[in-house]
Amino acid sequence: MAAETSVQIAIASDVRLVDVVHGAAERVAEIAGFAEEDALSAALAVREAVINAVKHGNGCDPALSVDVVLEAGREGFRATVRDRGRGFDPGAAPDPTAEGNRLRTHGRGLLLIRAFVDEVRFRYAEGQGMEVELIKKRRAESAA
Amino acid sequence: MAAETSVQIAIASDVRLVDVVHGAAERVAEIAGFAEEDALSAALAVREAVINAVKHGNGCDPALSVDVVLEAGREGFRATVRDRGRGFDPGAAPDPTAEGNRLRTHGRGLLLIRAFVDEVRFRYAEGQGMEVELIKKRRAESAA
Amino acid sequence: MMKAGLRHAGEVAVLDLAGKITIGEGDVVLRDKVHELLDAGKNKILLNLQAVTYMDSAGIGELVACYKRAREKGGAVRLLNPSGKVFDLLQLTKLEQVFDTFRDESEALKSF
Amino acid sequence: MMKAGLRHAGEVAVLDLAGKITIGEGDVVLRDKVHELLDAGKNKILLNLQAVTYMDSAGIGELVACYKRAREKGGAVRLLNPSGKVFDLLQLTKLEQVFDTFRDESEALKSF
Ligand SMILES: Nc1ncnc2c1ncn2[C@@H]1O[C@H](COP(=O)(O)OP(=O)(O)O)[C@@H](O)[C@H]1O
Ligand SMILES: Nc1ncnc2c1ncn2[C@@H]1O[C@H](COP(=O)(O)OP(=O)(O)O)[C@@H](O)[C@H]1O
Repeated sequence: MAAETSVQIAIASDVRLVDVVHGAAERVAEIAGFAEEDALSAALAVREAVINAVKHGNGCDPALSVDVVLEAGREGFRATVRDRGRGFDPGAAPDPTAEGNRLRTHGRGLLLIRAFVDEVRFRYAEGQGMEVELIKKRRAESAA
Repeated sequence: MAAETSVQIAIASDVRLVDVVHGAAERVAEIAGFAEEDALSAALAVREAVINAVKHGNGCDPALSVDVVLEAGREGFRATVRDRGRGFDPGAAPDPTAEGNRLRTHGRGLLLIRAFVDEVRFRYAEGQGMEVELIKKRRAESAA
Repeated sequence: MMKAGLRHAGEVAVLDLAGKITIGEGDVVLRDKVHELLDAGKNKILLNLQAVTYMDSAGIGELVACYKRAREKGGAVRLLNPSGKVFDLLQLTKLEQVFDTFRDESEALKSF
Repeated sequence: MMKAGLRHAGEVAVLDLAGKITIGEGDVVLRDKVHELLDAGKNKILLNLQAVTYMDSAGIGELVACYKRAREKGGAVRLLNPSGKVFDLLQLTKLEQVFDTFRDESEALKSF
């Protein structure tokens, strides 16, 4: 995706800063041409990826940053969220919508990420951390 | 100022991205302990510095970034805004509140910056660009 | 920041929530308010979600935690008027099949 | 995004502005709306700022540009109910000494 405009954000691993990335993602998705509701969807997906990076990736260690790139392009919105952690297997997480799991108080982040954007890719770079890539495509007419 | 928490943002020189930095600055100022109105003041000062960096510093060239650091510390809020431009003499700008200047449609950014934070420093680093540093201090009681 | 206004309708405590139920803010407010109510013996709780704009996974998790806590005390947490993103999120997570959810306040109050 | 609603009170066009008047968005809306009015021969314009939360230097500059454009056409732009940050900004820039500003709409309408 050719970025028309982009923002890079590095936050300390502090949950109070999740809103900063959320707000930025919402704005960049708007610039990418998404209406309010879809821009919120994109921002919520980024938000969950950032929460995971802060908590699970960086263990809330304020000395470790979470690095985010947000891009608006003609085809849509793209985000990458990178932590400094040891990575994980996204396929191994239990399905929070399964009947026995619905009363769990955690485990819904990946579900939200997958629901609110069109493409999700997880990459782990040895010694560098986990990177999650999110893409939300613009459709000619329909709203996602 | 010892930063308790911090955010780094790099935006392409695109006025549509000014809101991203504004929103982030407002949030970081809140984390630094400022109430809504003062957090908005801090964000407006940062906003004006970013607009100047985008327009005057980088000439709206989307290939040039504006680099922002936002910090919340025990003493208050600190921001630096850096462009890739040739710098300028902040003392040379005419006073927009002088009677003959009040109907000008430009020239109020520096006034707003100085009004909304406690300390403003301009630094020019040869070959690197202009850096504006803004500090807003927390007061024990009074609201600024 | 999320706001939470409290009303009492007979035995039922109605919490009118406004804003977002998100990590470190709204979820904390929700937890504290429901804790207070349960500690005071008020275990029939109706959460009015009408003015809630969105939740994140932490907020949703806290909603479930409140549900379970009330049930342990022999009470119930029910939902009024989830809309927009909040409605979508309850569907997506299949929590609409867990929570009794109402569109009409008087009906909701009668259900307890 | 800034919203701008248009009402007519006799000869005076009242623009009810809501949101923020900022670079690349609110300032553009303001410019376009005032241009439209002036082009239609409506040069007595009251800007209701009650619901405007803030302006930046670009928004303030556009306010001044509108003032000058209306004056060139033999008309006037006046202000109703600037509050909070918007009031502070008009003071700070000394534009309160340029704009006729009113707290009461009927008084503002009579002034034209
Ligand atoms: N960035 C990450 N680094 C390490 N582990 C992660 C990361 N993101 C997710 N995980 C793992 O995947 C699990 C499921 O994540 P998620 O669906 O977001 O739910 P939750 O965060 O509430 O547990 C987490 O519990 C964690 O073990
Ligand atoms: N970052 C910058 N780089 C170069 N010149 C600048 C910068 N910031 C401000 N200036 C100069 O200072 C002048 C006054 O700035 P300001 O008060 O913000 O008003 P305005 O931007 O509306 O002209 C500008 O016109 C410009 O010449």
